[in-house]
Amino acid sequence: MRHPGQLDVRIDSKIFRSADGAATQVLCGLGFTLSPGSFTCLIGPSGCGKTTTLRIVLGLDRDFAGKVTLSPPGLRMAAVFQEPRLLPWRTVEQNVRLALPPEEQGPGAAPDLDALFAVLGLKDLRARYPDELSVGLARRVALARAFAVMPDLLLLDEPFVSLDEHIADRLRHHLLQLWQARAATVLMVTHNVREAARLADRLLLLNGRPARLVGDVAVPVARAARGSEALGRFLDDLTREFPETVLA
Amino acid sequence: MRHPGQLDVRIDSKIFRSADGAATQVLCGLGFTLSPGSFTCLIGPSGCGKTTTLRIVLGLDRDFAGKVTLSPPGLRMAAVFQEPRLLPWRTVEQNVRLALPPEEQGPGAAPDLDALFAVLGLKDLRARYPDELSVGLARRVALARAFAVMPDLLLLDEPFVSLDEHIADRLRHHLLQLWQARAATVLMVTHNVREAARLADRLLLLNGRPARLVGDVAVPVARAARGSEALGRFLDDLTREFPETVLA
Amino acid sequence: ASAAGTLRVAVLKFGTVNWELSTIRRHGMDAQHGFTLDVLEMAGDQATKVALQAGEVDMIVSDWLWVSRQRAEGRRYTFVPFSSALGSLMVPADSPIHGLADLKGRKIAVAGGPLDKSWLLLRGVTERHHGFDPAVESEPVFGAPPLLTQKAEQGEVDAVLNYWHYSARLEAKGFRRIIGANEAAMALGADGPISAIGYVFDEDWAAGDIATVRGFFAASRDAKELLRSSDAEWEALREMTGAKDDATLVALREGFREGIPARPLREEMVDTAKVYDLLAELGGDKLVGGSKTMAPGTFWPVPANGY
Amino acid sequence: MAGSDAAGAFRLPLRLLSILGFLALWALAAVLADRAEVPGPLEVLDFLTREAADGQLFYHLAITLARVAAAFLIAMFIGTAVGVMMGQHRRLDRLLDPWVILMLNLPALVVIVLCYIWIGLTEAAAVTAVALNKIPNVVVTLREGAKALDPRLMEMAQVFRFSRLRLLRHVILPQLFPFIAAAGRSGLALIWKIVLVVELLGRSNGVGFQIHLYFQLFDVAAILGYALAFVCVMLCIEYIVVQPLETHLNRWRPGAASRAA
Amino acid sequence: MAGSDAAGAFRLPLRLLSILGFLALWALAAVLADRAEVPGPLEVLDFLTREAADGQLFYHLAITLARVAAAFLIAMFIGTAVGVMMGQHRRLDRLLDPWVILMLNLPALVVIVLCYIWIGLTEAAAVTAVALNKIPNVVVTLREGAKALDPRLMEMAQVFRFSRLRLLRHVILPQLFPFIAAAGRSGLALIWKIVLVVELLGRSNGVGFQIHLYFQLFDVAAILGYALAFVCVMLCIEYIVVQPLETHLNRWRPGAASRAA
Ligand SMILES: Nc1ncnc2c1ncn2[C@@H]1O[C@H](COP(=O)(O)OP(=O)(O)OP(=O)(O)O)[C@@H](O)[C@H]1O
Ligand SMILES: Nc1ncnc2c1ncn2[C@@H]1O[C@H](COP(=O)(O)OP(=O)(O)OP(=O)(O)O)[C@@H](O)[C@H]1O
Ligand SMILES: [Mg+2]
Ligand SMILES: [Mg+2]
Repeated sequence: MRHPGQLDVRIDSKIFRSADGAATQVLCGLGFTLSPGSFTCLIGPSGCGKTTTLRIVLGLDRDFAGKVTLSPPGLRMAAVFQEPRLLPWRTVEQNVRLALPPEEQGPGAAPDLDALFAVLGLKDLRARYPDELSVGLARRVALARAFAVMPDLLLLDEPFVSLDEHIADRLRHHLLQLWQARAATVLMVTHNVREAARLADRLLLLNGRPARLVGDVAVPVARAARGSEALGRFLDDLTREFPETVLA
Repeated sequence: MRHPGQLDVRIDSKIFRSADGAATQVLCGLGFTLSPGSFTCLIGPSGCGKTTTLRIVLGLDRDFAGKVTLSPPGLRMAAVFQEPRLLPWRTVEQNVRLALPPEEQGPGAAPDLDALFAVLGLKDLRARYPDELSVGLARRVALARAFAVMPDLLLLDEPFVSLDEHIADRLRHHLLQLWQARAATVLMVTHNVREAARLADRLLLLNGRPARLVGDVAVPVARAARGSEALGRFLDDLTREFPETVLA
Repeated sequence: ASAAGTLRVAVLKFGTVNWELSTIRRHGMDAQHGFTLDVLEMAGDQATKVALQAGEVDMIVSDWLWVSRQRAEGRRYTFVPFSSALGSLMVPADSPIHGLADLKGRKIAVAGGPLDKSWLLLRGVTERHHGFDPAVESEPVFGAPPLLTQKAEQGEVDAVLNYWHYSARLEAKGFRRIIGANEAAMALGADGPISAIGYVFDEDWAAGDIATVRGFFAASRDAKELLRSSDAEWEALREMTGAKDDATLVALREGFREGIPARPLREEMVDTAKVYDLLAELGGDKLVGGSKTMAPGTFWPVPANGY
Repeated sequence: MAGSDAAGAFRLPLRLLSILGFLALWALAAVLADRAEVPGPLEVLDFLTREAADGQLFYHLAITLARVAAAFLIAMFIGTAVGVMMGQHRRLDRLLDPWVILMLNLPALVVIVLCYIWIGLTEAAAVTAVALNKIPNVVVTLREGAKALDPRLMEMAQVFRFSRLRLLRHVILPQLFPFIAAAGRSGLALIWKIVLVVELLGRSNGVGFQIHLYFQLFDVAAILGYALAFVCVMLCIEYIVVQPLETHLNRWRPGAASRAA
Repeated sequence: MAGSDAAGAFRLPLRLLSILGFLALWALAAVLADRAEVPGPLEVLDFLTREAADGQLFYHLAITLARVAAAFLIAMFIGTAVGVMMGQHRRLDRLLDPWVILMLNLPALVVIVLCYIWIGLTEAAAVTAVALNKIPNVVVTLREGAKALDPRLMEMAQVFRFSRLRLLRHVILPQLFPFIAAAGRSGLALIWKIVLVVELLGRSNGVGFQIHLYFQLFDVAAILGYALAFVCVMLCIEYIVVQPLETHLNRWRPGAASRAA
């Protein structure tokens, strides 16, 4: 069994240069460490730099001042992007299988995806092409792709928007199961503070221009008690303490 | 002042034929009338056919059995699609201006967009290209485009997802203002039942395969009282009555 | 270079030279003279030059101007006359043009471009005898020979200066000949007709396989003799000439026979050198590449064999 | 689209109609012109049957097709590889760009003559000359394709650690497909045109050789006969191989199902 | 991308280096071959200066460029219009498709000769012949472009009632741009190659006329001289007009700002 990784993120500065020549600093002095097996949510207003942070962590954007270390290297990684990013010319099932690590690509080695597709309500849609899916269905395929990898490190960018609450709840539950079974390290972006408080150990609050870490809050409610009043009280406190960033 | 239209929608059947040759009936026996100046929300599980309904109403999909009538013809129409659908090679401001009706295209005739951009938090981004925006910002540009048209008939497909609650609230408020000022007919798709109950006069509930109208509920709470307990009670009733479709 | 005893020649498939070569092969004249003739049929003049330069064949047919120019640049090609049939200026039967003087202001189609020998000679003789240069005072139109023949038939041009076999075809259709290039050359000081084209090969290669080369020219002479005397031979060639009717075949046959070189080589060399000087004057550096006189050795000194 | 199903049934008739219409127009033009250099379809057909009967037609057609096929495969393969590399790596693009423009604009004649002189009057030289003429066209088209690749899908592939092969096959090639189709279709035509010149300048067989022979005799019926024989082969390739393949590769586009029917 | 800023500064040197490298290789090849058919750069330069001095070079170059420009504009305009229509309307596509394949595969020689016969040995015939040769290539490329148009943006334009002109200018053309770039760049090259043949067959001036004149004399230095003079003109057009335009039109692509520097 492989071990999930510890993630050290230090972004001193991230500057975008747009086509009109203007340079905008988006992130400034952002630093945090995710310990192995932790579940962290990143919260902040629209356009503040959450996706940028995830892209830097994923190694997709190397043009920044700072350093990201993931140890040990060679971990299984998966991401759910903010848009589904499916290959339009491959079927639902092919999209999921193509993302599997090489050792699981062969016909014998391939994991059985039936259970996963059933949970996501995609069972009958395996042979469909992405352009034939509704937005919510495409999003579920993107989730299936990330879940199927069984990653050690999982990054999710607003994964449960455009879904009805029934299916969203089922998927949140599945995410927690996967996280526990794999002891994976999870970093998730969401605007839904209630959702964040229900799922995460720790909330990272981002705000300002350029965005900085304005809050780093451990969720003080035991997982078993998260359906209760206690969570509501925690959310009220949070709203009072960070009125600019949180509105639960 | 032009008059907003009445919209008669009758979709007897809508069948999709997918690439693998399978034919799926998505909608069946769907009929409703939107009276002029009404605000209606369409609610239903992910993938049930809400977007398909909107596309048929917009005249984008003519391959269905049934009839859609909008009288009088020649009304100003606008839509917020489920994805932003911006022209990547035009700036934020150009994207908004290009959608204006021809009579407002000239430099003199063009409406002043400053106020609108301010409300949407896009003031500094007028010269940006869509690929330089975060997902939430792009969504706001799509909203700006629809609002700028000052439409008589406005169709919105999950317009407020991917936005933080602060800005989403501001935008809901703006939508209501626009609706009242123009006496526009609004049809909005959302998964957020609370949002729907706060904004709409009437909820259309869609469910099943193929999807049918399972509920047509007038919101019994006065607009002024929508912050109160009364709304909560209505939502609880709704959840009890339509457990499959609503989870508030 | 090929195996001794084999001679590879590149020619235009439907060209006049191939009439002779196919006669040689049909009658086994190559074997009679102790060599094997290997013909590479090509679709364009330039293709044969490419073939010679790429070392793919031993011999092609071209003109002495080109040979002289190549010799001036250091390549040891040399020339043996094949035919003295040069181009001629043709006009429709009912044309108002009856002599060179009438060319002023007319549209003249010229095959082969502004450096074509016949065109230069025509310009020279018109200048000398009628006091104007058709390049300036007429309207020359250059283009592909078959297309120009076509245009002359359509009446889009007033006169056409084309290679002899195209002229012969026009003659069969009732066109009149105003002047031939050889007449022009003689009007400009040559004593008799000079050859237009001839076999071209590397003289060092020839020296290495002299028996084969001699055998070839002997066979060539035999074939010409046969084509001169026998009309039946021409029936065998009919398809090759592309003649659609008897009149055309006859015109081609007579043209070919007329062009068989008959003068002693020495006289021809002297006349050719004279014409060369003339052309060098008319065509300038562009034509002759800087050497004002014909390069020595342009004509292969064929040991007395009757030419 | 409404009615697109019905259109499927019309496909062959429409095409046949189109071809018949062309023949009718041509015949009419020939009758109106009434000149030897404007032969009608029947004259050309007559020539073709004669030429086919003595085997000439198929011999030259087969040889030319072999040359076209060889040069096409070489040019598409090398051109796609170089074009995609140039579209993706800006440094390489800048370095090779002048060479591409040079090769693109060098007259076919020059390349062909140089190849024949350097390599010899061989089949290899002929095919090389044609491929060299076509490669820069493929490069230029595929470079545009590579520049237009969707960076979001490339990022997805990077995160999920797609191998080079998987990336190429499942992410890059499908996006390049319209460009490959454009380069391929106009490429086949271009190659065939260059093969004609190559055959003129240094081969003793093939359709180009024949066409130029007949050009010297100004036998328009023969020229058209050989040209149209090749066009027919291309029409067959297009309708039997290329278009079904295209339909298959585009089956994922919404509405493709009803259209393909 | 990190370091792309630095690459901007290298642009001109890299290109210059590339051109110098080409000249060096060529000179070396010429020295090694040591044959008159393989002239070195200096010999060609020598020819060009002589030819430029007596005005010949610029005269023929200007005439050829005028023909290329006329045929290019006509072919791009008609080809784009027809190609886009065919890509968007399936019926039209099926109807015209056989004609396009026919035109695409008709040898240049045939089209040129027919034009000269029917229209006459005129400038109009020459330009028409070239345009007719190029149009089907543009059609085929732009048809692929039109097929790949994003239906989501088309729907957006429909809902907001874009006028035809606005749709074309702001929605369709920007999407077609990579295809237009590909068709244009390889098209300019193709047109110039066909102009050479047109000039060979029936014009009395122009670069093609000159090249064939010198080809008869087998003067390779002169042939290369004229060919390279044209290539130089194309390089200038590419670097002074096309590439800056391309950068401008692509400025919206993410990362374009840092790349263009
Ligand atoms: N082009 C198509 N071909 C085949 N099936 C399609 C096509 N477009 C949509 N569908 C199917 O029709 C159904 C309804 O799609 P629609 O987009 O209307 O759903 P929706 O209610 O908007 O869902 P969501 O909330 O996820 O956006 C889905 O099951 C979808 O897979
Ligand atoms: N390529 C780019 N060029 C210029 N600016 C950019 C670029 N990409 C992103 N930005 C800007 O950087 C800021 C942060 O973007 P990011 O996508 O990280 O926001 P976000 O926090 O994920 O927002 P959302 O919740 O809307 O997704 C935004 O203001 C965006 O406009
Ligand atoms: Mg984001
Ligand atoms: Mg939808």
